[in-house]
Amino acid sequence: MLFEVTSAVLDPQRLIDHVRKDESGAVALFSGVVRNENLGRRVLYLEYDSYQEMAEQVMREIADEALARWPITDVAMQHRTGRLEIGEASLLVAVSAPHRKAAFEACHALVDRFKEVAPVWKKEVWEGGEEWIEGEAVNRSG
Amino acid sequence: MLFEVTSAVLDPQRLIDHVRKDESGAVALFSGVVRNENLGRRVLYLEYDSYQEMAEQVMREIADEALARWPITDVAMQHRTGRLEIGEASLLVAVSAPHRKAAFEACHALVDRFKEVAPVWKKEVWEGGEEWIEGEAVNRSG
Amino acid sequence: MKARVRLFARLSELAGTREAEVEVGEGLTAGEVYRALCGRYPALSGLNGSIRYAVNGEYAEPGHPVGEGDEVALIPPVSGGSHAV
Amino acid sequence: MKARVRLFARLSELAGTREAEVEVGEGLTAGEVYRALCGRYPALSGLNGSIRYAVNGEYAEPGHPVGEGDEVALIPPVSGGSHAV
Repeated sequence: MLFEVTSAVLDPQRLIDHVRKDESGAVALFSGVVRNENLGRRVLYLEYDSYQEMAEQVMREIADEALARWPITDVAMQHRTGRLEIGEASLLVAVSAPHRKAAFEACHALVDRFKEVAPVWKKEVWEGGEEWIEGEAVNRSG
Repeated sequence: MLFEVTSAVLDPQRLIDHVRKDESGAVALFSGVVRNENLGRRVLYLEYDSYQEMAEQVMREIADEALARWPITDVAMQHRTGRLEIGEASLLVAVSAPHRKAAFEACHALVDRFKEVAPVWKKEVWEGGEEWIEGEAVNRSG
Repeated sequence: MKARVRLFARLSELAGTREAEVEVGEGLTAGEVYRALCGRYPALSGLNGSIRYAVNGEYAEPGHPVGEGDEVALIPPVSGGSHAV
Repeated sequence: MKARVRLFARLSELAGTREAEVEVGEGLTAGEVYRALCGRYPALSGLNGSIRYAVNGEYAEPGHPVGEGDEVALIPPVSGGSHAV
């Protein structure tokens, strides 16, 4: 298991290598990337802030939940903080399992769960303005 | 789009970079890896054979189906042939989308569909024997 | 008798700081820590309905007691989903 | 008037080759190509019920016509799923 909130560039291969075990037949990986548009606004870049220690603890807790619920082998999660350009990865979640169905389901659920509860916030910066994106009223996908 | 049956080592980062577009908020990646056990037998290594041209055409067709069905941005698929050791990736499927739900669903469906119809076969080699794995009667997950 | 307060994202910009200390008397709660902070950083006022609390890295009710050495975090709504845990 | 036949996986090991040519007369079908091959490689016999055909890279029925220059592939059951397309 690997749970990290970091300002460094995220590396999918590292997470895949980390979760893969000799009994794994499948690895599912999610990469959340900064896109150039949200709610009709052209985004220039994002800035992520986080309560690092708590976010890493949340990762640990929801990974334990997933390991109890699905027949999976291992979980790794990373979130990046600071300024992120269009196309850069903000969140990686990797799950290994003997079989693919559990890997996909657990990975998807972990991403959903992390976005619901983790103390991580993003500020959108566009031409002429910026805004911290908060709560239900705003776009919660991606 | 990128569709390849190759004897070279597969590179997840390359596929992720390939499918990611500036309007992508999510990339889902599946990596099918060689595991050390199947049906209770300890596997030493696998050998994959393929009807390469047709398998690449199948990739193209099922990717077109997925692009018609889900709001996704791009698809890339690679399958490796030849001898693969425990832990090496045999299949990569990457899907980008504005939002994660479509990326996950399409990626999972593409893996299922590819394994159902693509002309790709694996031979399991274990201590003292080997067998081409065929059809319904055998394990179809992983 | 002090507790540490941590501020993030919009709250840290409103307060102009990411950290503060508050005196914790007898029976102080997380919600009272917030109100104490509003006295010092008026820009933080009026967020009662939207912020949540964490005490020592765990989500906590506004009535959660705060003692010496505790770390209280004011948690704005997270961007990725509803506020339900 | 020849068609090319391609063999994979277990079939190529049984036949000892990955490629063959067959004479295509009038009205030859994919299934008949297989039977012609069985005469040359008896180890391929008896697989009627399990193999499928592809003609020029597309799955095809056993009755699919095969002409000059066509490529016929004998497709063993794929390992990842049922045989239904």
